[in-house]
Amino acid sequence: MLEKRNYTAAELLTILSARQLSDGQVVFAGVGIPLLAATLAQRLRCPGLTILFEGGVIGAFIEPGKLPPSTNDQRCTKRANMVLGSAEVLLLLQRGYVDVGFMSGAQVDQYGNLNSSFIGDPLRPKTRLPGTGGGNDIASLAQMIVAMKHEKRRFVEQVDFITSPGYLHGRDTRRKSGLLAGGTFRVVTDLAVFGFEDEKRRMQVISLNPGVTRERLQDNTGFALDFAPHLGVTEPPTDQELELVRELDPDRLYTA
Amino acid sequence: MLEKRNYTAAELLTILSARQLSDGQVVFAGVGIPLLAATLAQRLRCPGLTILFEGGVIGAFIEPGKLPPSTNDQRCTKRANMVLGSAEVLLLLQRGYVDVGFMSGAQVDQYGNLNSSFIGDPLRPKTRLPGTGGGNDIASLAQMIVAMKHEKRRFVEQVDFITSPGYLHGRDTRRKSGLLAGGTFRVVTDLAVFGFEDEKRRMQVISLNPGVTRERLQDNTGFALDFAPHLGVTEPPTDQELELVRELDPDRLYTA
Amino acid sequence: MVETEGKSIDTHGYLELRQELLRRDRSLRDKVVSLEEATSFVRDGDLVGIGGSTMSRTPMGMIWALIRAGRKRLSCSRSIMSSDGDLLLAGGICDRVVTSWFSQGILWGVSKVMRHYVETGNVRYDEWSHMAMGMRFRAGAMGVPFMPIRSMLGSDVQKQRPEAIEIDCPFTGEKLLLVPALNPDVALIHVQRCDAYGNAQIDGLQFMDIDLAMAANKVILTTERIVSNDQIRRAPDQTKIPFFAVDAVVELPFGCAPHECYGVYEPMLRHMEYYVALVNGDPVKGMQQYMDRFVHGPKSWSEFLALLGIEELLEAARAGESIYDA
Amino acid sequence: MVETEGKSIDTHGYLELRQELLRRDRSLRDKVVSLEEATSFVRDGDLVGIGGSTMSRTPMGMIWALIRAGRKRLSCSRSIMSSDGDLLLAGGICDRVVTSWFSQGILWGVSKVMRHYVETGNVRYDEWSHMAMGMRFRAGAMGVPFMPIRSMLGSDVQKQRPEAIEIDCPFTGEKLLLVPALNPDVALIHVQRCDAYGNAQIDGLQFMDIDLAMAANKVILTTERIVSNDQIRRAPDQTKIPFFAVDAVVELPFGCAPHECYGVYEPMLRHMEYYVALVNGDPVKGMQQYMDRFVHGPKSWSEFLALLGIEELLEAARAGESIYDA
Repeated sequence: MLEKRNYTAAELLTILSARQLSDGQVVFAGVGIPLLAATLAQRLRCPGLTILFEGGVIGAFIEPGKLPPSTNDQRCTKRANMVLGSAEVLLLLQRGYVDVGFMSGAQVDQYGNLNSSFIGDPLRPKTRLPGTGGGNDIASLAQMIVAMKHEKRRFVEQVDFITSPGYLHGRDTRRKSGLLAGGTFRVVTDLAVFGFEDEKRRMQVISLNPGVTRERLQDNTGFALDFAPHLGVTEPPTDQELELVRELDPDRLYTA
Repeated sequence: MLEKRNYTAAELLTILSARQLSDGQVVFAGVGIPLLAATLAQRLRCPGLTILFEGGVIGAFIEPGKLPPSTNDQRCTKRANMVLGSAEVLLLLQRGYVDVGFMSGAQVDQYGNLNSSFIGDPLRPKTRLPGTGGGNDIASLAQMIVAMKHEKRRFVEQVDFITSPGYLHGRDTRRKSGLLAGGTFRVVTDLAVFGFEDEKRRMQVISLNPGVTRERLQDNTGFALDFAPHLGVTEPPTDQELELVRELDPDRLYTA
Repeated sequence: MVETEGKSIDTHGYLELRQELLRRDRSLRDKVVSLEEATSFVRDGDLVGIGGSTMSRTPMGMIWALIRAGRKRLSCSRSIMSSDGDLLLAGGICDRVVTSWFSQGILWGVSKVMRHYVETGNVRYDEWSHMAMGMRFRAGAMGVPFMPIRSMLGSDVQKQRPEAIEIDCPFTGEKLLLVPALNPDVALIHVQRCDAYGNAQIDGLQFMDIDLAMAANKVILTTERIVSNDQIRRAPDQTKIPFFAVDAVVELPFGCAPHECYGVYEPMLRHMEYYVALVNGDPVKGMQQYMDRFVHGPKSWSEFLALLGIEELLEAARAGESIYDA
Repeated sequence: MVETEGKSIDTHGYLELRQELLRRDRSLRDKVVSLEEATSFVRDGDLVGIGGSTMSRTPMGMIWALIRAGRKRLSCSRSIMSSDGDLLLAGGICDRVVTSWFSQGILWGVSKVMRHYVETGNVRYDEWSHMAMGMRFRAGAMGVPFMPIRSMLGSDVQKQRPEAIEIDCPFTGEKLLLVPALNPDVALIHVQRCDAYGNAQIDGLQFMDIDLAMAANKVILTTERIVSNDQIRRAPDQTKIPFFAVDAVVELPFGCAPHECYGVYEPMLRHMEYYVALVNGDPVKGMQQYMDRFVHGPKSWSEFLALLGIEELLEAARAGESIYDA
């Protein structure tokens, strides 16, 4: 798609997301690309990485080709280190045990806030989305990596509704609201990788994915982009990364 | 001792305490006379009585001759209905699941307050006692039955330290302090059975044990006694009660 | 109840809460009833807590029976809602959901049935964070009016929930959110096994069911199997819900179908796919068709299971038991 | 730390608490050390949380090792203290206990050793109700600064503890007591089995050990047996403490002796009776005699066990295992 080798946007997202993780981290992962990315990192570079599921699982190990359909069913517990209550696993976030939360979102804005609740009037919304789930808790209490497809209608200046807080309205507004830890750390898309600038806490392009220009990125984004002073180019997926993603998800359940 | 048949003060206490319980109740019992009394009631009249232990046991069943040395060791769990954390079993009191708490105490006063903490200066007490354990929680959150030996130095006008609250300073002081439920319901001794008068919430003799006179009871009590208008005489232990107590505690571990 | 504009926020005063408990018969007694009899423990307008999560250990049989019994105006709370929620809404028995997430399962995206009812204003969706739901049940279970949490702060989820109160911590000065206790009038929970008294053992994922059971003012258990009290007492540290918190016990094999019951059966995915295609195609007519055939059609739960097909049941059971393959 | 007159009340600010956690290596790694090496995880002046209750699952081996290592000025918190507390005081390593009850066990009445140290003003006894201790650990485990409770109110136990704050509930107007989180610097916990990473499974009575483990800034596990990670993963719903909360693992058979370890051995009552007679006869000299012979005398934990006598160990083990006789 972007390179001569064929890979899907979802495969790219998975691989770029996996690269954001470090060995020894404890990662709260949702089903789909987050789970796949965490497993990829675990197998490739981070044998001491621990994956948590919202349903109540610590130290999940995914078998290639047996990806679970949600984080709440029994498949997620197979050969895990610990199964516990779902309030208990969420409280690990609050206690500070979790380094990184890994999420997708319907809408993201310049301060890394996510909307997965609704668009329109809360009592009679135009579009009612599923809701926060653990998203608000993860985003409030851990460093968050957001992985999502890059579309203009999804990259907006301000989300219609802050379901999962990034830096709220920038600067110290997150901290002032009582959220003392965490914050959106990275946004990974099929077009670029973003970080957040230290002072204003506004989204900033760190690196452009292979073949993507500044102009194309801006055209697909609903707010004016900042670019990091030392803007990089994302390393394309390696053969090893692509092979492993395909081994883990041979049926393209998550990576179609 | 009090009657022609021989029974110990502890046996009498056990039997009189057991009579305060009704079928279907959930009873929080400490080791010793409380446990024995609850088991006696369960076997004699109250098959649907449930016994809880502070260590984390619901629905304990004591086998004759195998009384546990404390409520925290494994013997207490044998053939119980449920074993759970000790905070969890105490929280049942707070949630309201427990009808009756059953305790002994070192000192009791006219308002049914108990002291099991210390006598003297808190930072350098004359006598340091073991402390509240779950006593304060039980007394704060459930109807309490106190079973203790009747001695003048232990039946005082005001306890040196309120470890487990009865009616505090009488009238509505308990409720005003934030304790909305529970209260000392009965005090059972080897000399008499006491209740609490509705208005002043002061201790009141309900019935004198067989052979005990008003004068003897007053002589052994550190405050001026009130007698209920219809003062009764305690029914002496029946053969059935005595036999069962002795079957449950053949070695007189609790009833010496 | 403490009232806010028009609608209760479900927080009880302590004496009222204890009064409810005092009224319950907490003695060790047989509580076994039929599925139909169990519906009488739920009254119109009740706040109902639903156990399990997403497609796991959902008390589907009990929900199915409540729809057939024609209950009205239930407020249903569950940490994560799935097609159980679709049935509650389309079955006409529920006009408010209290949850953190409502979809048909991650495989199929957002529920069009839920969207239909919420977007037309016929059903109110009270959104809390997943942890907040857990802490509301926990406060209820502990007999206190609130739990402090550190999430929801600053977000619009907080702004939508004035029932939660923000404070400055008297110990640290930090901002905290106090979420109010949730004590459902009745909880519906499905377990792998319990005895006739209601001592329940849950294998695998527990979700928030223990707190939910202790928080509720009544608990209806459905169970794959009623076992002897002796069996329970041989492993008392596996008991997760004590009998005195339980008011009715219904033996209901495959009681979560077409959802999963840990270690017993996995979700019946063929049926779920048929269902999703039908109802998302037309959330009103499709759902009516489904209800006619699968909810109102069968004479009994066994007849419903027969409609799912023995093959799908066996396949789900084989997959369910495989969790114990070493 | 938030300070009151002279002495910390053990409540940490949130950022400090998280900072402590960030410093810990939470990766899946081998943490097995010797009993002697494990003592280095406890520093002089630490706030130490002790698992188990009364004479059950007490980490006696670890306490024994800390006395031999000569730690100083520890503040020790345990919901219910027993002869473990005697050793801490007489061993000279502890100058404050935070507990609800301190005795030698119900059979022997109040501890004369405890009385000696507290009544001479050498040791401070901070008394909380049993539930308050549990809720302090729970708040610590949950990462919040307090838990609301409905006990201790009105009593002199409350008056002695200005660290707890009484409030009027913003939801119900009721009086509540907020007890501050207790996050020990280090927790000592003994379990039946864990793997080399620290995934721990606890059988039978759990007491407050799970909250204690999650509340503490470091956890030292002693275990009857180190098992393979595969064994743990075959029954993940039996894991009670996750490996990333654990910092050191010591394999220590009979690690609770002379106390009990559920399902493995009951208390060694002959030794306990010998002990109580000796130390209550003269809480200073008797205790010194006991320490010389049983704590400082043996070269190793095995030598200590040999002093207890193989016969008593076998008898205790026979009784311990009998809990599983149907």
